[in-house]
Amino acid sequence: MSKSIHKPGFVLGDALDIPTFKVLKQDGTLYKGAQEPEFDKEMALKLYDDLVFIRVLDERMVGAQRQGRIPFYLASLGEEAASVGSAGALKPQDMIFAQYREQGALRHRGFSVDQFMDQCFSNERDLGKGRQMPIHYGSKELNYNTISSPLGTQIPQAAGYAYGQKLDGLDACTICYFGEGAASEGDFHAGLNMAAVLKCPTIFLCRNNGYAISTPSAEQFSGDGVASRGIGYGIATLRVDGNDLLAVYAATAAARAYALEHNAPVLIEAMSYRLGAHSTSDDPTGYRSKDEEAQWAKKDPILRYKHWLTNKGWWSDEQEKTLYAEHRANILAAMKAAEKRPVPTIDHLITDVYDEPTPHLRQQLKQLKAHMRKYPDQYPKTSGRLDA
Amino acid sequence: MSKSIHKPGFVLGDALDIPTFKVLKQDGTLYKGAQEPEFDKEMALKLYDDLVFIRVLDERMVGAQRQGRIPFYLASLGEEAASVGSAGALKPQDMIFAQYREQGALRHRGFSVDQFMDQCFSNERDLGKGRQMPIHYGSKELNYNTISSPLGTQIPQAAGYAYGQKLDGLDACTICYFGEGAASEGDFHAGLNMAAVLKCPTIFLCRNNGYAISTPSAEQFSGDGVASRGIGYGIATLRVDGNDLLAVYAATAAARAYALEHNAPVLIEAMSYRLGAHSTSDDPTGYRSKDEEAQWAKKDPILRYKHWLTNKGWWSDEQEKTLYAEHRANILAAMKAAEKRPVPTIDHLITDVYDEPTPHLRQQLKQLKAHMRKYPDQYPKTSGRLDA
Amino acid sequence: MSQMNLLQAINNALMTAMEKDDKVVCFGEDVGHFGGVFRATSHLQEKFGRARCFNTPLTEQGIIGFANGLASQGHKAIAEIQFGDYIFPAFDQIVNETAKFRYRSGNEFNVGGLTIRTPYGGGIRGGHYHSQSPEAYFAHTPGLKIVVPRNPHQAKGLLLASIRDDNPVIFFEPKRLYRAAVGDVPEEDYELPIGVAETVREGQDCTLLAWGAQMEVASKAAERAEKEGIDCEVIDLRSILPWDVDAVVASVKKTGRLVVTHEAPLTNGFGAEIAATVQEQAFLHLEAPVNRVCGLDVPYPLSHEAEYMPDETKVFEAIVATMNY
Amino acid sequence: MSQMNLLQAINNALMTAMEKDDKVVCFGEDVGHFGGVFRATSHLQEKFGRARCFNTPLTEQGIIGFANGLASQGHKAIAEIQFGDYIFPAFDQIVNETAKFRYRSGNEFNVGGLTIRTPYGGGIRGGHYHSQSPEAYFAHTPGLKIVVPRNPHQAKGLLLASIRDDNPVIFFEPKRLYRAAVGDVPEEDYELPIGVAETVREGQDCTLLAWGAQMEVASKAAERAEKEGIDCEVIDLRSILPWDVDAVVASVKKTGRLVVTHEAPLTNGFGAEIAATVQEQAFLHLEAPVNRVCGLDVPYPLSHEAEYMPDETKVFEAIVATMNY
Ligand SMILES: Cc1ncc(C[n+]2csc(CCOP(=O)(O)OP(=O)(O)O)c2C)c(N)n1
Ligand SMILES: Cc1ncc(C[n+]2csc(CCOP(=O)(O)OP(=O)(O)O)c2C)c(N)n1
Ligand SMILES: [Mg+2]
Ligand SMILES: [Mg+2]
Repeated sequence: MSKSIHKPGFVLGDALDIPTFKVLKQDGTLYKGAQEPEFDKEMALKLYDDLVFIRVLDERMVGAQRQGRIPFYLASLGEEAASVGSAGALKPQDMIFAQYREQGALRHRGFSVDQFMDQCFSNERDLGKGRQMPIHYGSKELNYNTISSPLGTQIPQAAGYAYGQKLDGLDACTICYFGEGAASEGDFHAGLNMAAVLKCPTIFLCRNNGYAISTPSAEQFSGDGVASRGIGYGIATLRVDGNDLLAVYAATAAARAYALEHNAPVLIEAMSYRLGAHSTSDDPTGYRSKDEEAQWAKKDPILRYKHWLTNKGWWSDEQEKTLYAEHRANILAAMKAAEKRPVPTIDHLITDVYDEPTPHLRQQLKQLKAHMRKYPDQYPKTSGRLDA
Repeated sequence: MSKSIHKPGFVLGDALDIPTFKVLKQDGTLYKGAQEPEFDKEMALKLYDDLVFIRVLDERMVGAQRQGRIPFYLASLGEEAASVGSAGALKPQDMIFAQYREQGALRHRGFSVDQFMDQCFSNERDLGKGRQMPIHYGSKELNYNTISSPLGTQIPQAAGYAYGQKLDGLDACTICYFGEGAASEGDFHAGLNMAAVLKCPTIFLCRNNGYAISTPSAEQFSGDGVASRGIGYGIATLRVDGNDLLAVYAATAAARAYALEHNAPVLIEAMSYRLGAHSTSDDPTGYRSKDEEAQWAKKDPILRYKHWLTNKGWWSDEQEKTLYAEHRANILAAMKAAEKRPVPTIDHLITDVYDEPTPHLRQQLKQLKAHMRKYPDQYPKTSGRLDA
Repeated sequence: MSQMNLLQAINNALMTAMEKDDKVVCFGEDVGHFGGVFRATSHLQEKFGRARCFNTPLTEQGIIGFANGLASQGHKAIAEIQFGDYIFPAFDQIVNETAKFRYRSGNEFNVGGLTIRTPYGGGIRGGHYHSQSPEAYFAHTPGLKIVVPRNPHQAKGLLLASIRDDNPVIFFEPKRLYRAAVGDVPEEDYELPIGVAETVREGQDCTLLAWGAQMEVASKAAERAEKEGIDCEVIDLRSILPWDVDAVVASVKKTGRLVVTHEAPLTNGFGAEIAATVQEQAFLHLEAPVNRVCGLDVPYPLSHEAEYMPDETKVFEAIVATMNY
Repeated sequence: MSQMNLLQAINNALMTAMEKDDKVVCFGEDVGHFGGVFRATSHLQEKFGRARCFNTPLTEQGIIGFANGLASQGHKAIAEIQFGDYIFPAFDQIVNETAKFRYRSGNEFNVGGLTIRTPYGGGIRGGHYHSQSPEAYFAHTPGLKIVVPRNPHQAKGLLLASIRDDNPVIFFEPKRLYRAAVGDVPEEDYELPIGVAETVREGQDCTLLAWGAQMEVASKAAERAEKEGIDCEVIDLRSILPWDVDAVVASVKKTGRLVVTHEAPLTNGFGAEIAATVQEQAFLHLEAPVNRVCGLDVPYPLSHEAEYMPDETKVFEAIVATMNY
């Protein structure tokens, strides 16, 4: 409100032209003026391991869904660098609120191959007790808040979580991932504005992958991406090449430092592309061209990072082969094991609705069990273990 | 996404510094470079008449509420120019979606003193059939969509309405008023983004009057007002001095032209101050200083406009006295008459729930009437006219 | 007549409505070029243009807010909510706005032209958020109509009636039957009445009441009961609001017994309203309490879906229990 | 003991909770320095600082979303929704998130520390949007608890219990009684049990069931009935979820009759659940149908508020009708 004008003039939608932060070219060399990341070789290789693990996992699980072994899956093909790179720049005590395409961040935190499988196969070892569809991971131990399908709901939650961390005086912040589609939900607006006003150390990381199922981002918004909205909330904002792991890492490290120093949120928009289908329920040929996909396939984030590793002399073809082979073997073995484990016993139908099952719920369970005893064949997954 | 950078740098919340458009100084002279409005003397006097009518109305109705004659009232003291000036620049076929503090726009459209009174006294002549609290006006004839208390809900509605006008090929747009508090609702985000993407000729006019009940705008948002958000949606945006009727008029006229030419929304943020209490249920001494109020009282929009009229030789003290006296007399007379009119008959308890009362509702009404016949004293407002 | 599945019948109804009336407009997430995630809106954009069939940004509250405005302007707005589980961000726009638009304005304005379509229900291994049956959340709201078809023929006739009804209608589509339910559907334009139940099987011993996908379960349970010599009358409620009290009460007065079944949790589901009304209006005729066979009072589970669901055997057992009361 | 009105009792409970436990945090629209539009949070910011009692931006979905996050982090979040009528923008956060947080995560995370306070109910000339009683909208949602006090003593004891209960609770405050209900309230810390009804008057002929502000109406109707020689048992349900089925059924088994009354519209109100459950569990004891005395099935009206409301005479007539059935 500082300046005055005396003729009516509009500020137009393109008034902000937010640049994109890039470090690594596709050939694995650095842009001029760009800096190497702050991590060492061990970390560099760990990040690569995460990327490859996720790529192999996604491929195998999409296959498992096709074979009817799991009802649903959702891959992060082409976007692995955004979640792995950002998670890499965080501390273990930072809380993660994910949308659903951030398996890379979870893997980085240490979620085991068995844990991935147990969740996807809804078996009795799933931390979520088999209640949600595949890919709805969560782990208290790893500070990864359990994923929820309704889009955008985690955004104000992440602000509240970070507020609590601040109240507790912790050296910890919260990162909140979401897609550019989810950013159209009212909860996005509420969450970012509240985080700004209430000074919550929250990193909002928008994965702009060009599509929300079939809807291209041009039909999702008219502004300069999601980043330009951050300015409206008074939030420090940065756009980054989401296929550039080093840039995502550096951006997130800077965001973490800023958030904790200023007790304030940061918005990062990571530009990428969903190379695969939205989920196993989707077929993208109905809404985009093979050509477009091919253009983006050339920008593969894993390949780009591998080139960098190779240029540094940290990676060889030999290692590459072993790594893929190992992950494939582990994943297959874990899948077979997970598939055999039974679903949770029927008692867990009523646990966790409240801290303790109410008498009313106990009564419903009792009636259900009596019925199941009469019709055991009707409930093959659970009727064998009614008194377990 | 045009530019690239190679060091992580945030764009900060103050990146946009949207200027304020002003035409008239408080003494009624124009800023250098500012232009006279396009309207003639007749229009100028009509606008002044609207301003004064509303000021007198508000004063009397606040009094009536204190006397217990109506349950509630909400004044626009200090903000009259924003609604009168903007409505003045519209065409009668343009639809108005108001929040609740835009009685000036309604008056400008021709809502009669009796219509104001009938609504506030919930009598049988109220177009809304006595169903909503005072100040929830609406009129199909005047293209003023009936006010609804839940904040922000009218914002996406206005986008949808404008979309319909566009589909019908009308030379008409929709204006949507809301407060800077309401702009925190999720519906704001949804409405502005949809209007931008779906190219709806909607003028979003935010009255930023510094407060949402007790909450100052500094606890409402951290960005550069509401205007800075418009840019994020890719919406042409303008900030205007809301106490400057000529500037509001010119801004709205420009917005209307822009909206219809581009089939696109416009956002106007009108900076003003709520000089009175939030409503008759509120007492602002609990949350702001007399001093602050006094500063703003000096910027009275009606006085400023009057100075301009006087400078032009269009207004005299004589006329001033007559105008106030006339409005006072009319309002008092209308109040007395409205107060005497009965509430709608009890049949209207069930009309308009659906296009036709369902058999179920007819049955409920029948039972109610039987009960009322037995206990007529319990229902004094309606039991005398059960068979009307 | 053609053979259509439920999705095709819905698509056909939308085509018919849009062809006949320029004012009909369809929108929602992914409904444009792609034709919706279930393909209910296939080819509508192709045929009627982007202006009348289009994608919206991903915001349910915005979709319904926009739809309220568009309907109040005079268009027939058909808004899709991609899954019934995602209708809740729009709850305020539906319950506080849509439902009260006409009443609060004294009919100066109304959104009678609005129809909200949404897939609902379980049995597709969808877990918490792709399985809910939210009809009861809306049934407490005067001003709304709520309709649920059970087969392709109903889907077309009830959807056309909903679109043309001068009141806002929420149209819940049983997604488990989208491709599974196939039947004869007239090519021509027709409507089925809103607020009128359909007796699909006459019987003397016990009335069975359901709607949507649960009708299949009810009918199978009735067949099973028949084998045990129990003669069930099976009623499809079709509309939740307004609901056909007279038809249900008349049947219960005849049979003396009522079993209601729905997928949603028991507590305060729409079965509660039915039981409350029936015990009042048919008190002296009831030989046994109204028996509700519903989902358990838990969030919709994934791996225990079969156990949670009010299936054929549970409904059958309820019939037997009601007979033996 | 001190004399307090209902608002003071709530304020006192909040003070007590915040003093005893650093983890308790209060927020919502205008609840900070100003102390809330009804002044329920007066002096909390002064005493406990801005970090623990603060204004939020004007967004109910944000308030509850934020509260869910804060509670899942381990704080005891007390979120105020300024009027019950404005809780609907937060419906998704409450129904899809709050209620399912623990279940969906297998208790890896939960929001048991959350309490949502909101004024509800009519009788204050508030029209559509300052009068609603939305409890039934939430009663269909497993995972939530719902509590409604009727007087200052209950308000303090139930609010303290709600804040400390390890489950999310919606606490509906009868705003008509905020200043009107005055009574003795212990200064010290105490809790009243959630899920347990209170019999406020014993009787043999007919059970009367209500909660919150409607208890006053029920009690007066019982007095009126007494003059006609009808001996009513009056029960305050206190919790809607979980509700005390055993107490209600035991009473009905004794009296053989039940009249339930609530302000919300009849159809699918919580009275429906009560009637449905009672007719099932006390079928052979009922001498008359369960009688529901509720708001009409219309949006809450302003000028016809008296006619809409389930008042003393209506409840009394229902008692008589039930006795004479
Ligand atoms: C509230 C809500 N509405 C709709 C959906 C259905 N849905 C699931 S994913 C999706 C698209 C999300 O796009 P985006 O946020 O861009 O994330 P991406 O899939 O591209 O990673 C939609 C519409 C949902 N899960 N929740
Ligand atoms: C959804 C909703 N939440 C809360 C309220 C209560 N309320 C009424 S007015 C108001 C403040 C509005 O402030 P603003 O939008 O700035 O408008 P102003 O009163 O300043 O003109 C609040 C919180 C409401 N009416 N609707
Ligand atoms: Mg996307
Ligand atoms: Mg304001």
